[in-house]
Amino acid sequence: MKYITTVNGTEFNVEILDDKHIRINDKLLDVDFESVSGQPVFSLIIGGKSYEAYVSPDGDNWEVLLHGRLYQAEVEDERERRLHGAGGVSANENGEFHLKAPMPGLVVATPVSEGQSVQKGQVLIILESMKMQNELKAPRDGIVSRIRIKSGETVEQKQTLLSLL
Amino acid sequence: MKYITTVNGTEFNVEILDDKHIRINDKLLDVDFESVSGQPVFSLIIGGKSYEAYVSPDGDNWEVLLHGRLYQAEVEDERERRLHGAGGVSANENGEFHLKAPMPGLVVATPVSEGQSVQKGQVLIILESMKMQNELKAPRDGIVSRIRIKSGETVEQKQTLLSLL
Amino acid sequence: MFKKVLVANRGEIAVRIIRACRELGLETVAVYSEADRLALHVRLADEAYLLGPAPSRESYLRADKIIEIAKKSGADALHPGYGFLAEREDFAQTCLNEGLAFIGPKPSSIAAMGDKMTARETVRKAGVPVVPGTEDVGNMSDENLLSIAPKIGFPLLVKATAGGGGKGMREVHSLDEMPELLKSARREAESAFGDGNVYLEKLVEGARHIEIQILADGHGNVIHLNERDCSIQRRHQKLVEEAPSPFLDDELRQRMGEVAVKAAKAVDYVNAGTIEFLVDKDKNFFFLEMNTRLQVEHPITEMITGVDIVKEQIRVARGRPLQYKQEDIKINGAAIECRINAEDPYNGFMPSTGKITHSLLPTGPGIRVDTGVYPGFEITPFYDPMISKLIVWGETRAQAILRMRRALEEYRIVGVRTNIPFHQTLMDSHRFMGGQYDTRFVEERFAIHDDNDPAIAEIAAALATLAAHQQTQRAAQFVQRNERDTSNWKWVGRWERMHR
Amino acid sequence: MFKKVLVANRGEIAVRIIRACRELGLETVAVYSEADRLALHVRLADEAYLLGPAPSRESYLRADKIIEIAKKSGADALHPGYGFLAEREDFAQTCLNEGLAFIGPKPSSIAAMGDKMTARETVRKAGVPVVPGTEDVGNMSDENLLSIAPKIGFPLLVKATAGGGGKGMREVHSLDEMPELLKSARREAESAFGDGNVYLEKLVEGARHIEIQILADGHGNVIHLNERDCSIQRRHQKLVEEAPSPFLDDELRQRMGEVAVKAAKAVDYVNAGTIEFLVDKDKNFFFLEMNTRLQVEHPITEMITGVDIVKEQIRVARGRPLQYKQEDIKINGAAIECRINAEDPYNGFMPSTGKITHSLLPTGPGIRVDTGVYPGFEITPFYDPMISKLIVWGETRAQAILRMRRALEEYRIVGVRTNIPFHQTLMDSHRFMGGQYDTRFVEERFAIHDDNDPAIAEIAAALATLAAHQQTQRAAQFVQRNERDTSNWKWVGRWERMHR
Repeated sequence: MKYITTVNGTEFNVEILDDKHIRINDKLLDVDFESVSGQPVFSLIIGGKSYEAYVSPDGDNWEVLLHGRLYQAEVEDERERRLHGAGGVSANENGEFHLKAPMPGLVVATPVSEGQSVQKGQVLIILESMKMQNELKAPRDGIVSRIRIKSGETVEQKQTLLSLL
Repeated sequence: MKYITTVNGTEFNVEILDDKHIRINDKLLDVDFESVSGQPVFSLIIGGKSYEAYVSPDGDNWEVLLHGRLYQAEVEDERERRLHGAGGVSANENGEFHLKAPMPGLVVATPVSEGQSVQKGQVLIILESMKMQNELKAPRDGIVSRIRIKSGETVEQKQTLLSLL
Repeated sequence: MFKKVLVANRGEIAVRIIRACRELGLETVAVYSEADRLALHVRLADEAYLLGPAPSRESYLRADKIIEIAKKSGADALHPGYGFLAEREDFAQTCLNEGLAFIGPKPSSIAAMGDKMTARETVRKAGVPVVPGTEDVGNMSDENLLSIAPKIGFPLLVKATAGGGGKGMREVHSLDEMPELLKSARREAESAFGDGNVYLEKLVEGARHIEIQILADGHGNVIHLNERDCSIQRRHQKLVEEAPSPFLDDELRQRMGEVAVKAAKAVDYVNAGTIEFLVDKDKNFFFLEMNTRLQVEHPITEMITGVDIVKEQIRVARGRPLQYKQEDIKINGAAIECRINAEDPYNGFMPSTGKITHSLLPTGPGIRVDTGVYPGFEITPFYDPMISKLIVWGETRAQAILRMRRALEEYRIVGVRTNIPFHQTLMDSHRFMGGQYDTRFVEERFAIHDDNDPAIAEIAAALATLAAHQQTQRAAQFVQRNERDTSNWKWVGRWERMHR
Repeated sequence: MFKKVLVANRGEIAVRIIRACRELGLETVAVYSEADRLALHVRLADEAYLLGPAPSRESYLRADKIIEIAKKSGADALHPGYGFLAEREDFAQTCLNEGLAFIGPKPSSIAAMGDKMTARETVRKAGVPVVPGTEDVGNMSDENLLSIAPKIGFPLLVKATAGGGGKGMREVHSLDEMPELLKSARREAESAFGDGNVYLEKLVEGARHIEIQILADGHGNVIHLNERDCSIQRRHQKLVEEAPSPFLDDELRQRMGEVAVKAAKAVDYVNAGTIEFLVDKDKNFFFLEMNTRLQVEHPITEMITGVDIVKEQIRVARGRPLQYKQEDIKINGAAIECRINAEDPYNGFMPSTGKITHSLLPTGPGIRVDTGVYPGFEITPFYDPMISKLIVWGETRAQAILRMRRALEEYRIVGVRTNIPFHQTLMDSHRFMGGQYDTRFVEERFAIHDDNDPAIAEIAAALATLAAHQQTQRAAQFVQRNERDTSNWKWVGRWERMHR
């Protein structure tokens, strides 16, 4: 199975030959890849080197936390890649943005109102969790299309709080 | 639900009233009984006291390891008890005894042979595991009716090694 | 001489106190909220009583219920830990009125140091240097503060009068932005302490936050256990502490210790406490505040002095004289603490909640982990994000840093995100290694690195590809099943089954 | 100066060595058997290479493969740990021949001390008192031994010439039983060391097993780090060690230390080693043997002296002089180690295997846990049953015992049985508290208690009933399902799902 994996902007051609061998670009390597305790923590012995990392899906990508550094990896299989064509700016970039609660908490304030224009970085909602007040900011310029919560309300993780057009 | 529970020879009448209340003999107690991390380890808060114990089935009985002490408990529900009548020496005491491997290991020696009379405490098999040689002894007097393994053989846990009549 | 101690706290500090009590042969009573039924402090205590629902205000801040439980359980002493009710003089007074030994200072000392403006005045009169700032005592209106601000000069800090831990604190760079910042500081202070009053203090730039640990008994003995350097902060929250400070020399250490003892004596202090100072580039030091309680970072002092501060607190509260004299206190080696928080360092340090599904603690020589969590425990949004303290000792500071690096590399926590990568980056930074940092270092001159070692990026690519490949292979096997319900536990369950 | 160390071992000691290397900035190479792919030492090392199938003879004892891996990986040093190849002079010699620094003594010292009979002669000639026993050197036949035995007198011990760790050791009370015991001792020695030779030694009754830790460098400096009391044994296996020994006074401590240094010098010793003595009731002491390697129980010495023995081993192997002189070594407080074994103390200490499904380590001040296992790891029958070492330090021996009690009470290991209840009983025993024990104490005067506190029996009854009730309720819910397949993982999986 052939994959094209992009990490921090660099592409790697990774071919899974069998359970114990992969090819990265031109290098053929012995691998031994095992999950630890059934967790999303993996032990990889590759060409004799021993690594351990947290590896978990993050939307369409994969996150790899290795040696205290976080790597975002996009893994496409070769067919998929051919279908999509080269490049690959993901769609949906200009659609509505839904601000979701990154954690459960208490809405302390919503300093914006529906219909208001906001700028990237502007505070949209203040959410209290773990005794800290966290400012949730606009990821881009836009117009507040809908506010779905009120101050004083308790929200669940991933609950949509507010939408931007 | 009413139970008669025997611990180290002492009988306790235990009635489960609801999720949060039990009666032991004449005492009505608040209880809060929770498994820790989905393990056979339980946290019990009873009348304000906090206990934590390993509780696991052991054949027909229960083992409770609490404060570094092991308790063997027999739990019978009242109906069951009535059916069995009082007392309760378990049957099968004079049947054939099957010596099972207490752990996986390597059979080092079988110092007895089929048809031989053995005495309680006599070594039947020497099993090596974890670098230690463990002597498996006869639990009672008897005659070796069958030896099911050979020296040098590797055995699984609970595999029957030898039978006594 | 009391025999049964109620621990009016949760988390790692409740566990720490229960351990000290147990090692002294004292019985312990835990209190807990509905979210904490299976918290470690409940599991380890001899007795445990429910306080109420999860929010602190309905549980750990319920002084009335705590006193009621103390009486019901027959506790004859109370340890407040830090946070929650630890610095409420009225609570300390109620304990005494109810015949409970309060393992902490006298209510009058808490009061004198608790109002930060009063405290400044008290120690200033005792000859302790203070940071320039508002000098009046009493509640001040926004108008009042806005008029005083230019006299102090910018940048300055708005600080909560009842404050601590960076809550209700705001940095102000100009008069223009001040009204808005006053508002948010008061709001946060009100929510954290039930008291929205604030005061102003000059922002000492390039300063280090260095604090002195005090121990005092009821027989007039006051000693200090040297300093802790707590300058590694983010949003005024301490993240890393070390002892001794690489910035101090023996002469300054001794002077600061003496001044700290003086400040403690000024409020007739008994039990453990901490005098916080700012030390500027020229090694001038200014009193900041006194924490009239056990401090989060007390273990690093324990590591370098060999003194068990919690046990000593208990002994002092039992009326005993201190076991140590000033000359017994020696510094042995160096210790560092990293606060491990459930927060995502790659996403603005946003708190992270969830169930811890797995953990692996670093262990071995010179390592201590103080924690209140374990695999299977749920991190809720109700309390502080600190889930553990990783403390290391080394013969030298360099050895302590190397040890901390290896401990951080070993530490695994699965189920919530943690700031461990932040600490790893910090321990690798040349400025930290060189001891060259101040309280603004993390925010101004530090970034969690995204430097890209190509060899490691290649390994990351291999890992991601292997994991994705494995997932694809498995998805193929599961395709017939009804996969609609992918709620978390099922996923975890499936994961586990797949990996057995 | 070497840079990459191959650790020719597994389990907690491999982890311990890897940590020391990492803290010294050295790269590490792990080797592992098929059973140990996910062992902690493999996870923590920089590199890892498979040796072969699980049995030691096909993996950790494969000197040839280990040397091959060292060369392939570019390792320039090797640490043997304890056990396996640690005391094979031919292996040490091969390392040197292949240009690998051997982190341990010279092959000639291993040889001189490895043959226990030669060792006795060597130290006796250097003026060190030895236990009376066979005095000839060389392999002795059963006939020979049977004729010498009455001259030594009964009871006596049959010991393996190549021995250590109680393997191949038998106690003989009469000439009658001796032939049978010689046979089994030789069989065990052959299996453990590949050498069935044995010798005889008088059994010193009421003796304590007290050993002196030695450190020596290549520059002629030899120091001792005081003693460890290892008298708590069962079947000649150490279970608990403490330092200092409650039995020794300063004068005897100093004398034994000096004699130990003398014994080490007699074999031109370099690196860390341990001189084991028996000390009788009248405080006469006799040389027993020298362990020419790192000892399992080295951490208690580290706790009371502050010396990191493994790091010092590495420094010495790099040709550096010792960091310490004899006068730098002070005893600070007291330390105890409990060996946590996967064995059932309620069933004749039978080894227990299985997967660890959950664990909770005791942590906090003064606690150190050295372990190579973690939740999810499988304890196999192939290796030693020791899964962790729980080490505590206290300001006094009494405080160390109290701390050990609370640590044992906190420690949870689920999935295998452990001897923790044995240690709890021991720490509660008055004789242990009083320091009154000898090497026969556990076997002759100690029973794991079945004393029955009625209040606690009642709690046990409540726990068993509640668990049984819960199981019954749940069984009712599962009754429709096909419950035939109850293989272990399914049961665990179901258990977990039920408890979420």
